[in-house]
Amino acid sequence: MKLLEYEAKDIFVEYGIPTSTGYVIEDVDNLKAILYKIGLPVILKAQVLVGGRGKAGGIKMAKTEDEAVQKARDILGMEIKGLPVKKLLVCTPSEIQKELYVGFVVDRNKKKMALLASTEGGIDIEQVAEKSPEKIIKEYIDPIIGIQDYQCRSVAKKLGFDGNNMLSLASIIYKLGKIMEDKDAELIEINPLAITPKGFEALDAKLVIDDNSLYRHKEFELDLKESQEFTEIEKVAKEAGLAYVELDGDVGIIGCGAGLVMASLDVINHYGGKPANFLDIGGGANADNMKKALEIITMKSGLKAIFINIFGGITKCDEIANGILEFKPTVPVYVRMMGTNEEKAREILNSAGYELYQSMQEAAKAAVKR
Amino acid sequence: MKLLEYEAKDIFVEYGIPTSTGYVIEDVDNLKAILYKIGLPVILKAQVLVGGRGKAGGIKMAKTEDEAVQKARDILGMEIKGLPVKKLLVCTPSEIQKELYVGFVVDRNKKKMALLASTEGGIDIEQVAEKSPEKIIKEYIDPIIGIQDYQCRSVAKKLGFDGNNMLSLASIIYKLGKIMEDKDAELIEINPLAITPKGFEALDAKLVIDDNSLYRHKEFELDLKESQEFTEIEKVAKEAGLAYVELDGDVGIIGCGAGLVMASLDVINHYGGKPANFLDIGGGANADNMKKALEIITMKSGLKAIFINIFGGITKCDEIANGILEFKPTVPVYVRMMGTNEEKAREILNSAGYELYQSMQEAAKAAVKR
Amino acid sequence: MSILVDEKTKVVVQGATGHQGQFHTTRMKGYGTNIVGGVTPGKGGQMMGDIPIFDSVEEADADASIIFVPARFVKSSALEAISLGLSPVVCITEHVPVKDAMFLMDYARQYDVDIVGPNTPGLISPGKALAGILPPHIFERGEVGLVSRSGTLTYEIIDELTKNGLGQSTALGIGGDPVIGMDFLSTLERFEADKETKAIVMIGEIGGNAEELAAEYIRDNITKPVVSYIAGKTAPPGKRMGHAGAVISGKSGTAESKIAALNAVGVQVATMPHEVPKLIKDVL
Amino acid sequence: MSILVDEKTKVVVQGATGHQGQFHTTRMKGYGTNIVGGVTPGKGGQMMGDIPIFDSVEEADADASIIFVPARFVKSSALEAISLGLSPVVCITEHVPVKDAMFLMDYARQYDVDIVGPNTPGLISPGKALAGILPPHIFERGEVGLVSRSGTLTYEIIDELTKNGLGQSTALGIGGDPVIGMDFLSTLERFEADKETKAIVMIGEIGGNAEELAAEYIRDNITKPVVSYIAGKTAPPGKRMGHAGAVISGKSGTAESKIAALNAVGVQVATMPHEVPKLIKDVL
Repeated sequence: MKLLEYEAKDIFVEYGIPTSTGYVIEDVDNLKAILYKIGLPVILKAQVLVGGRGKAGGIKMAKTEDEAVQKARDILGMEIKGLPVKKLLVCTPSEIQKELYVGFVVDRNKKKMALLASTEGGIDIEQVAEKSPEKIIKEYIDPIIGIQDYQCRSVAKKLGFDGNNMLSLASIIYKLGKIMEDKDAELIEINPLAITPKGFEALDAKLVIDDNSLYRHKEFELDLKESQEFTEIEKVAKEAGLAYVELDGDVGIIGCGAGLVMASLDVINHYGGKPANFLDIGGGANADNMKKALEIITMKSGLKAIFINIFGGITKCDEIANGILEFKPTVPVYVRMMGTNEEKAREILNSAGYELYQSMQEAAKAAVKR
Repeated sequence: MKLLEYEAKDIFVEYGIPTSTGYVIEDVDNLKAILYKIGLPVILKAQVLVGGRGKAGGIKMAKTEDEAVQKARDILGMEIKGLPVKKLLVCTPSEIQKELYVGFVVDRNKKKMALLASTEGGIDIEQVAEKSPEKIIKEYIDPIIGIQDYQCRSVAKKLGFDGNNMLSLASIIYKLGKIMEDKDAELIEINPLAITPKGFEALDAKLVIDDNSLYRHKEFELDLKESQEFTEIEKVAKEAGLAYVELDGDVGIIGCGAGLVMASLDVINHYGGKPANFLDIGGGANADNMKKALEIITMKSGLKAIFINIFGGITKCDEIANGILEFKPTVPVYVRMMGTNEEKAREILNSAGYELYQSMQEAAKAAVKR
Repeated sequence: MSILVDEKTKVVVQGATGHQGQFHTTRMKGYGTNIVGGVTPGKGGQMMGDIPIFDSVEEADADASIIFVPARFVKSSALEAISLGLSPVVCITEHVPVKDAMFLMDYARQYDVDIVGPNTPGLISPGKALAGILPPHIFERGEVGLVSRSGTLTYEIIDELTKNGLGQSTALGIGGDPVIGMDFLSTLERFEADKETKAIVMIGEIGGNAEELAAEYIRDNITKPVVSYIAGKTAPPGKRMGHAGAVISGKSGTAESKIAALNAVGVQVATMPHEVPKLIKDVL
Repeated sequence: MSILVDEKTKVVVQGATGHQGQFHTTRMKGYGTNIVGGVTPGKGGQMMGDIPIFDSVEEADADASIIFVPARFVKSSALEAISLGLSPVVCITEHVPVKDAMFLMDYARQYDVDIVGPNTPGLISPGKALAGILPPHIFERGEVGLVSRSGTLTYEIIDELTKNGLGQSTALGIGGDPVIGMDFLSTLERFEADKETKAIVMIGEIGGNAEELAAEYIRDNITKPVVSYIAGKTAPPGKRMGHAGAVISGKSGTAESKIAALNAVGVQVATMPHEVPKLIKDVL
């Protein structure tokens, strides 16, 4: 679960990380009152859950009230990478002397949290990692005893700080690590962490909570309707408990098991088709699940064919067949099924005029060459 | 820091351990209102921080109001092992079918918390340990990852319980362990943990908090004036930051370092004397500390002699000498000092008419044979 | 031979009496796995068919454990098994918080215990023991060792192998989560040491760089032929493709990078799943 | 020879710039201890006389550490030293919460690090190195190894030994707390292995059963003569005699029990501190 910048900054404030906070508006009418409070100039920042806001014009500086109103209106009317901007963060610009990067990620290979830091802040850390990996300082956190203050001091030192500056920076890093641990985050970032005449200041904030941990973090109760992380179709899928990703092709895909669905996309692609989506109905799906899955993928317009790929282990093929018939698809459906109750499924589908393929490549080929 | 039964039970309730709670009174006048609320019969329990309350008459059952008032008055007028009873816990008696023991202690040798449990509850667990050690179940807690629920289930099982009873008991043990960990306890005990027709119930509660951890447990702010753990002289010593223990002899003892003071007591005793106290002024004491120490030990009446034993490492002997002169003791003082600034101290004391011994046995002998 | 489990391995099932646990415990036992009991605290003393249920792992006297308990109880259940030194501990449960997974992997390392999963279909040494939820009828005893990040895709490829007369020594799903116990490296090491295994199939997918590391490891340590398939060639960046671990971040974690790394060390990578048997036959 | 530290041991002082730290760091250096620096986060780069101050233990490149930081920072400071594998880590600080002490001892065990203390005067290998706050002038190089739960009582007995021409190989205060690192057993083991040590003095006190366990250990493992003194023969039960660990609970932890256990395995226990040298001379 991704948090918006201002939501993450609220948590920073709670933990005592110096942060450029401000006010969030959804309606330009509320801007003047804020300007009255915090004065001019202001920075207007679109609150969306995708990277590259700045480049997309979602971050603007305004020096006069008229300019602020105009730019706020522009940003609140934007879509960035398909997501409408619903909220705007208004804050006072900071006097930036230098920009650092500090973040924590889950390191899959070490199976530990990794603390990453760099003097090259303000730009994408992956770019830094690629171009000048020596500029990234890395420190692993013991998963059992957790982050230790001396690790943070060591990193602050390696970033080139001494004395009280080193201690202040270490304290910010430590608190960031504590948020990572306390909130079950899978990613937390301050980029940039600015050096200003007043000291360190987190100008941006990225925080992604591990969905699997949400049961023990009631503070992050996901309000799907309000969520800005997903498209409308993704929300419906999420509510139905199905893993769905929207793609830009025209062949709808349903399969059981993430790996098999990914392979299905690849095979469709191999034969020259373009998958319209990724949809995993998981193991043990019944007719209702199948019907719901078809409803979801057909919410997308322009579908030319549907490829259904089931390797029935726990999943019973006849349930899947019944789900297809209940839905009555209006788009051509190419079904590959094998495994549990395969024969029953074949009878059901054949009698309704559907062919049943045994190999995924044949079914995929048919769906593409239709 | 020892908690009173009712204070510990308040924490039990907070953690969801089923507990026979009640009401605490300091004045018999408040008893009737409580009887009106909880009915008769009642158990009246002296709230004091020493063992053996029951045998000393500090726990009584009352069946009528008159009996309750009379017995409450008796108990609130008592002293148990020198400590006046200031508070009385009034509760409804439980129907006891069986009594268990469950507790956690710090195991010095294993350097771990040990969970102890026994089917022989209601009596001193040290007696059980001595007479039938096989009746004590022991489980060590990993100091880094903390108590685990399966350990509690294992102990509940070994106590002879199955099914839901095993789970309920395990849950109580787990919560008790969590209190031990969360509150930095050095000892926590439920003895007895009763089996009643309604289920398990903690009838008594013992909880000792590690004094060294109090800085991180503001909830246990020690109110020395109100504390029932110490005698009046001990309170004065505690306030002065000196380790003092009252004993029943007539030779006052002051020394630096716990081991040396204990040895001083032993040597006095060896020569036939009776130490009046243990007082450790610690390392690096100055004249003021020495003066204060003399004030404290002379608060006890009947002192016949004072034995001062200083091995000056960090401690400067001349400071100690000056402290003695400032206090102007009215009881004969036998001083043994050696180490830093010994010669200066000798001059100071000799000129005031005191002899300075170089060996502790000679000084002790003189203090006893005076 | 085989790796991790065989017909002698005494297996206990934690969470055996739940819906999934019951079904799979019975199936594993039916397959011939030496299931010594199930564990469900509070149900000790009961029987589930001919399988005794215990209150604790300790009472079951097992060598290895399979975990079906709900995600929020996985940490505690796994700690119980690890602290007794059981190995492997196979965690079928999905949706385990990654913080718990990291904790467990570190703890298991201290006890020298192999964790399989979480979010894994488990493993099978065909004809000897099934320690997981893989559909056993598609497997056949043989000489191919298979290791995979995916469940159903494994079945797909196993089915092709078996149909083509290529039996398996052991097939292991390492799980689709970002943080897992046994990984490509440790599994490859076991297959290299296993006398029965003559060739290895490694099924990867987008996300992370486990396949790239495996390629290096293969170059330096593996003498047996390895064939691979990588799923997700057409997945877009930034989107989680079903598995929590299957996400391309920026330029890292792409199928192209993985395929290139494997090809560079001489590992043939199948374009489509059904091509795997042919590639295996080429190298055997 | 000597145990734990000698003239080559590179020692760092954590909390060197505090009041106590400064005094003792200078004194240790003056005694000849190979002090490579002090650590006070935020003061890195400063000099304390001729001793460099670092921000971290890592920068000091030491073998062993002595800790003078306030009790609430001991856990973190010790973890820093332990995680770098420094040994011994001597914790002078008193009033360390027992929960922190248990945590540290378990963590140190994993890293195979010896902790001395907490609440210890430290140790000295006379003529070689002082790693603690013991008054060095009373010590003399020699063949007696001394281990003690007490500080000033140790000085008392050392003074008697030195006056009687009995020098010391190493003298170690294990600390007066209930949970400590090096204890009688592990120290006795080192003295047994140390060629220079010809006899051992063990100074115990009331509380716990460390002396009883030591007696068993001496019977089974120690060939060198051991002489003892036990403080607190006249202490009442239930009262904490200065040291957090010095308390008799019920019938356990009494001086009688300890003396009886030691006598039973042939260890002579002095009635008064000044008798120790005579007993040592008897057995040497």
